[in-house]
Amino acid sequence: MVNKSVLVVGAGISGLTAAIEAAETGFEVFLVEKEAYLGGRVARMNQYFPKLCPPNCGLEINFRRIRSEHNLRFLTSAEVVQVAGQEGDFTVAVRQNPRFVNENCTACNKCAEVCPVERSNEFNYDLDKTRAAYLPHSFAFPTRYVIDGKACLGEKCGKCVEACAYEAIELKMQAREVTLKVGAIVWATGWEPYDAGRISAYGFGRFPNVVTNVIMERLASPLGPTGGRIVRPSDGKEVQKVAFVQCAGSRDENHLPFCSSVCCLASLKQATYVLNANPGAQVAVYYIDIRALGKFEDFFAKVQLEPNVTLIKGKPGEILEDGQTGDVIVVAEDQLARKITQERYDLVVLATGMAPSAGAQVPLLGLDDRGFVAPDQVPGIYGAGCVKRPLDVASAVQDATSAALKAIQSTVRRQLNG
Amino acid sequence: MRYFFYPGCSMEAGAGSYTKSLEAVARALDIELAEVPDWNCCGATVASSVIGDAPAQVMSLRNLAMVEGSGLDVVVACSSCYMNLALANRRFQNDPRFRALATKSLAAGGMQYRGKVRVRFILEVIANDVGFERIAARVKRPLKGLKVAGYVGCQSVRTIPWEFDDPEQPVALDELIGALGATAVPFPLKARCCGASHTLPQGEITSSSCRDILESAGEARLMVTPCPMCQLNLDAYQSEVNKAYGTNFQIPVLFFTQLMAVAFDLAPSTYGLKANIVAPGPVLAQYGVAV
Amino acid sequence: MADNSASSGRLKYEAGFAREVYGMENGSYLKLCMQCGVCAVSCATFKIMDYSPRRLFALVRAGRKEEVMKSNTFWMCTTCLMCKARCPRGIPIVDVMHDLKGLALKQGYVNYPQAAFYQAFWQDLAGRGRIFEGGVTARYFLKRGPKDFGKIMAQKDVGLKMLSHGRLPLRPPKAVKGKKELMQMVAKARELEQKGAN
Amino acid sequence: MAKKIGVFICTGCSIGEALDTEALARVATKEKKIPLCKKNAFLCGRQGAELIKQDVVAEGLEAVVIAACSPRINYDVFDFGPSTIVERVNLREQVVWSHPADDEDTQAMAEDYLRMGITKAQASELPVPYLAENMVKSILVVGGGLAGLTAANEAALAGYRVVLVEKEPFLGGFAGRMYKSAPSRPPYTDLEDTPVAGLVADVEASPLIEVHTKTTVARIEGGPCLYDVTLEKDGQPSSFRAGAIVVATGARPYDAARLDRLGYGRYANVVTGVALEDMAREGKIQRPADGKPVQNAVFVLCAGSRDPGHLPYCSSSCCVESLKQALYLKEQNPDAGVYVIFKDIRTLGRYEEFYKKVQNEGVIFIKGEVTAVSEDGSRNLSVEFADLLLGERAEAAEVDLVVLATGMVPSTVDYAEQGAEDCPAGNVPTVQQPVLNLAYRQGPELPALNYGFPDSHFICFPYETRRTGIYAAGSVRAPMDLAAATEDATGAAMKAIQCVELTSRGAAVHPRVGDLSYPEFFMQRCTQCKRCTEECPFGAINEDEKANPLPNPTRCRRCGVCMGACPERIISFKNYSVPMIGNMIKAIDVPEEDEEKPRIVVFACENDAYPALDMAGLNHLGYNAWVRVIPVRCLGSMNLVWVADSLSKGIDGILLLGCKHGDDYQCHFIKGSELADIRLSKVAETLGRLQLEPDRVRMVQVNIMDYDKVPGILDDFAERLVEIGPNPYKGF
Repeated sequence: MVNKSVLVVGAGISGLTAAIEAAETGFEVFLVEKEAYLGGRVARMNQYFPKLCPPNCGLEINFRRIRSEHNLRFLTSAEVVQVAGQEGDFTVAVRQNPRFVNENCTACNKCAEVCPVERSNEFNYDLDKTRAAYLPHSFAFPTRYVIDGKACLGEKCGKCVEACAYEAIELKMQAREVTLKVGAIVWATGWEPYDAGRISAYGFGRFPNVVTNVIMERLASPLGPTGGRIVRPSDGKEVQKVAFVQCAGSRDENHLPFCSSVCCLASLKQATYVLNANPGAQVAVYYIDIRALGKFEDFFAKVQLEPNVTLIKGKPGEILEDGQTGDVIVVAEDQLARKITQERYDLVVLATGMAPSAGAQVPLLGLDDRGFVAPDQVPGIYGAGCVKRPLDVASAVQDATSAALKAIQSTVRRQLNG
Repeated sequence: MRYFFYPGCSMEAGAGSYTKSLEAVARALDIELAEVPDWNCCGATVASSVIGDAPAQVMSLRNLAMVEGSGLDVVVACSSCYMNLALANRRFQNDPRFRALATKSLAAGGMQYRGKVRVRFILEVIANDVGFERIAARVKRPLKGLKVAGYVGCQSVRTIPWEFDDPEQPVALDELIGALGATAVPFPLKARCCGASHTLPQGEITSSSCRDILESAGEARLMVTPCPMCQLNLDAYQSEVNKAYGTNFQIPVLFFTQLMAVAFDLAPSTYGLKANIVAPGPVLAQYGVAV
Repeated sequence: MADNSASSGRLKYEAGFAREVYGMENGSYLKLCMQCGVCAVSCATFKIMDYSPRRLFALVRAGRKEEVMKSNTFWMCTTCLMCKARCPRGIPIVDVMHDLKGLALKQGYVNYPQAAFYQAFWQDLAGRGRIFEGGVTARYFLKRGPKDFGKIMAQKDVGLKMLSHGRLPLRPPKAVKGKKELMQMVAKARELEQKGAN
Repeated sequence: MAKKIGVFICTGCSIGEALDTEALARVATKEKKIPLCKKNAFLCGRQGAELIKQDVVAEGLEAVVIAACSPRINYDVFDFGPSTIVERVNLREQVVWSHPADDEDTQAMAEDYLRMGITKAQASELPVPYLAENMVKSILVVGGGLAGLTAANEAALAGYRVVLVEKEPFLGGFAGRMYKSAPSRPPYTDLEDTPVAGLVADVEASPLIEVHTKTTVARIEGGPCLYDVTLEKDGQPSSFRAGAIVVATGARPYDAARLDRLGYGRYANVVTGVALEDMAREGKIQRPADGKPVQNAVFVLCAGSRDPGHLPYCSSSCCVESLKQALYLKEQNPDAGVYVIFKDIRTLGRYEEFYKKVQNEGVIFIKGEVTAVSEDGSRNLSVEFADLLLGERAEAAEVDLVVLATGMVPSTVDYAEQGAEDCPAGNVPTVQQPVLNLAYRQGPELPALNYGFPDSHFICFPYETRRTGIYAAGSVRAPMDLAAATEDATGAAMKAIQCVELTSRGAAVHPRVGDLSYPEFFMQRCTQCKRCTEECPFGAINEDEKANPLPNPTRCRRCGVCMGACPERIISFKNYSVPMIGNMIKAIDVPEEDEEKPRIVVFACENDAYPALDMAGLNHLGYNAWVRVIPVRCLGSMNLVWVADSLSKGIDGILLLGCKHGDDYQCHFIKGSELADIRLSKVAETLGRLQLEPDRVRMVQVNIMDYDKVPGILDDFAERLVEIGPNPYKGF
């Protein structure tokens, strides 16, 4: 029997797209997400280039599509642990980790109000804290609270259980395993920021005022830890002079030998964040090549015209810190001016690249030499989005739409042939 | 634990106290070091330039070929020697063209090598084979409160695979300092080059580098290093630095093995503190060490 | 970098020198250089180099042999491996510098004191299989002649101190027993390397 | 006949504590005469939902009004099947979480919202899906190049019939003429055979695909599932019906004749990348001038692209294509000197590894700007350029071949005038090229944004199209390379399939997917004013010769812009209409003038502004309690009569919260918010004539993230209204 349903793993922009497109076409879809909310990395972005529009706008539409789509069911806090079978007939074991909060939750916030412990907020890349009972973020979908099992004091505390009028809290909740039978699988587990701490010369982790581009998104976001004020982590000072260092990890055989495709535009976009927050600020972008493909060139041209934005051709060799002031000093060769420069900045933003997060442990999942989902490895399993190669959002959506069709073909193929 | 030990020219000569202290510490830790028989110079940073990489690396391989049958690892304590031996060995193992060339060349001198020897840096051996816990357990004279700058230098740390230590901000030496009861100070330039190869032709380059490094050591009272050239430049030329830059550095620079010997409370005669030019006596006196 | 200016003449791209460099043992790695510039400021001696390594490599590609060979860039290399560790294209820049030093020695671009030092060091090494620092020093000053006389005097203080602390052996080490065989190996390797290059 | 309605009030989430829910219930039972009104402390809980379900069945309720949390929450809990209308009254986020408890104004607000909700439920009808005779699901693919072949093949693999139309005698298009293609798989270093030959074979062998070569599209009329397509081959027309359309007509190379600065046209040895591809395919790359071998070659990247005088955009594929061609030369002659002069090397993603491979083959890359190309007596070329990194003027001499990486221009446009070297930046005059010949009121081709590419303006929704059911794919849509075109075409095939599936069920496509309502026209009252046909963002409405609107429901995206445009208010949806909203406004209880409690109606875009208000509530940001928010499908559906309705009711001010418009517009119905703005500007004059202050109506652009600013916007407006004073029509 050919199973006509599709499993989509990962509910970032690629997974959401693949799942919704397939469901709206009339196929039954299961969407599995390891976080407690849908939206993935884009939910943590402040704006998209080149339109500078908020990702939550498109996510809101996608969530509305999910709300009205009966063919689509999603599981949060869930991970695929086992895949067996073949195209048209896969059996997938999914482990759903305990959320400790059930469907009764009305998001009334009473549990968080009484919760006595704090946890580091990884949604904001650990720049702030939440209570152990928390809503992942204001736009979280589903709008339900979660309890961090590691931080929670458990039943001996139990304050939240008392505070909840809806019997929504189950501190005894256990992980459960769900078995899904599907005809095709779309693997869209996305990417993770390359660990900038591995680039010793740039001082991330040693110097507080060296941050990464994903952290910058949170600093600029009105929903972020600073309410959208772009400040130095060391002293909370509003930034005047910011450097962006491109290819921090990308195009580098010691780190990611490929280009991460989006960082040039992301940094140009983030330059506009800085200028919006403080029109008098100075921004420098250190680059090897500016890669603004297609009509993104217009955006590049526009930012380049900003009088307070300077582009410096030359990848910095290292970043130093002035221990007294917390200023960070970028040492680079300005190749077009043919001189060595040592410039002082309030903040350095490393354009760290995209490492695939395919999850090498999953059986049947074919990965290539760099850990991306390889093309045509296993019939019926398709990569979508950045787990396949580094992509900007629109390209990831396109790719996910095409993966949805591939998955649909897998579910009808044997019917057509047989 | 048994190893072959490759001393190299410096450790035989100007850095004799390194060899001496290493042997003392090894004895204390039940490590047996047998000298590589009839070893030859690794070529330092020079041979590759004068005769080419491959011929220079063949010279290094001869040293490994000497001991291949033993099954023992070769431990190297000089950064430059380690770099040359390890890189030659790695190339022999990974580059088939070089392997063929080297095999023929060694044969021309009646020797054979199959690439089986492991070349190891002393610090890595101490970290991995001995372990800092065992070191700490052996400490008899904890160096409490002593602020030490761990200067790793350049070549060894960037030859060792990344997995062992960060090539720019290494931590193993700091951990060792900690194991001795002392405190490793923050030291941004701990893996920066001291400029050794310029000491003779253009000493001012070395002085400039050494000044930066000494300055970067901050509040350290003492510096330790695993490299004979670094030790020589920072110690013997410290007065030159002071002369050239009007500074007043008075930082004793010890081989890390000397500091281990101090913490192990070995007999001072066995680890050669007298060879140190910036006198470590005043700093070590408070720990009861008579130099 | 000493040279920030652009020369006024017109640069003619010519592949001959690039081919010569690419033909050396490590020279062909230069093909991979994408001119990112990390090496330019990763070098322990970047402040006193005529050209950054990156720029030197651009000059190699452009065929500017005289400027390359007469520059101090590769002589300033201390083999600290920082550039090699950082180069995003995995170019063993240090080894390329070795090649360029070798080319300079071979073709007589030997004005920098480092050239004399390298020659002195190798001669000392070749004679014994091991190094005698005193020997290297003596040979070096012999090569440099009277112009470096001042330097000998400058080194005097340090030398005396080292002597008094037992850091300056006055007698050379024993020669390697298998020195003859060692040199046979080297000769064979040089011969094979020559063949391989051509 | 009045429908049976039940009202359910949730008292949980502090609604019960903040409001007098007894009084609220009396609004339903006494004022609105709804006999069934229940309260529950946990309506979204199992028992609460069960309570409603039982009443729906037992009482035969046709509509339920749920006064609880935002409609964005618990949508699944409060779903009682397709035959029950559900109306949500947002008491939680937009009343009690954003206003003080036990407060007269808060209570009034809640009561008004309940009145409005009940009114809306009363006016709502269940939509009846639009189903026409002979709806078909086959896909028309226009263009038989890589993208078209891919779209056709992929659709067929999913079981759909396809008609593929190609104007040339052979399939394959631009990519079909290539010698090799750039690497598409690990390790991304080796050239590959192009996928075209294999695709052509698959397409020709597929029983589901009908291929028409030497054929053009003469005319397309109708809409999704109902496209009547007329093809033309050798002057002979033929017709058939198609369900959806993929446009994959590709791009053409930028006209190199405009690049005579680079010697093209003057020197035979200056060629385009396309010409080089031809030579490579034919097996020998040589000097066109004299057939001599190529020893030295220079590639000039961005020849025409990234150039304000030519194509301001980047053509995306030229870097990688030139790298590939540089390898052709190295393959033919490993000793060839091959130079690539570039602005930036744009080898994105894993193409970086290909770049490295090409470098390793000895190709030399120079960041530079070519200033002149000249030729000597033996037809050798010299390329002069500024070497940007060495900071010198440089020259490559004795060059046998200069290859210009010309950019790409979408096939849907051509340049109006040939040979002009100094076309204005970004505005090179173009003329549209007939590709689809749509019989649409708003024009025969896909609307384009900048530079003639009919791409989507949306990052999240790259297939959002302004012509429902017609999806552009490949290099006609945006400059792209082969790999991207393949993916794009597959995605477009997916969207086409989805469109026919949804349309054949009578459901809308993106972004209101599944909406079964569609606009119905009460034609007797139409005055032929043409506003609906002109303003529909999707060109869904045609016109007959007397200017009567001819709606095409399957083209409709259900935004309601036509409804907002119509001055006669003859356009309505079953569950969304001008009178419905008008009645909601009228349901608001407007206090007497002396009570000094102004009232403000806020029309809020339901995608951005409305969720932003919810977010304000979630974050407990307070704002003025005089506002009454009415969510609209799009601000473009706002009919001016609502302003009149409000003012005559005594409402003091009207605020529109809609999406950003302009170049970076965010309205998913393209220009809905802009149209609302235009309509509002017209209203200002009328207000003046009625002795009303134009300030009483205001529009503000907000996005979903402006939730922290929305309270300020509302409060400012309220303050302004206090300054102006009460609406003089109050109480009339």
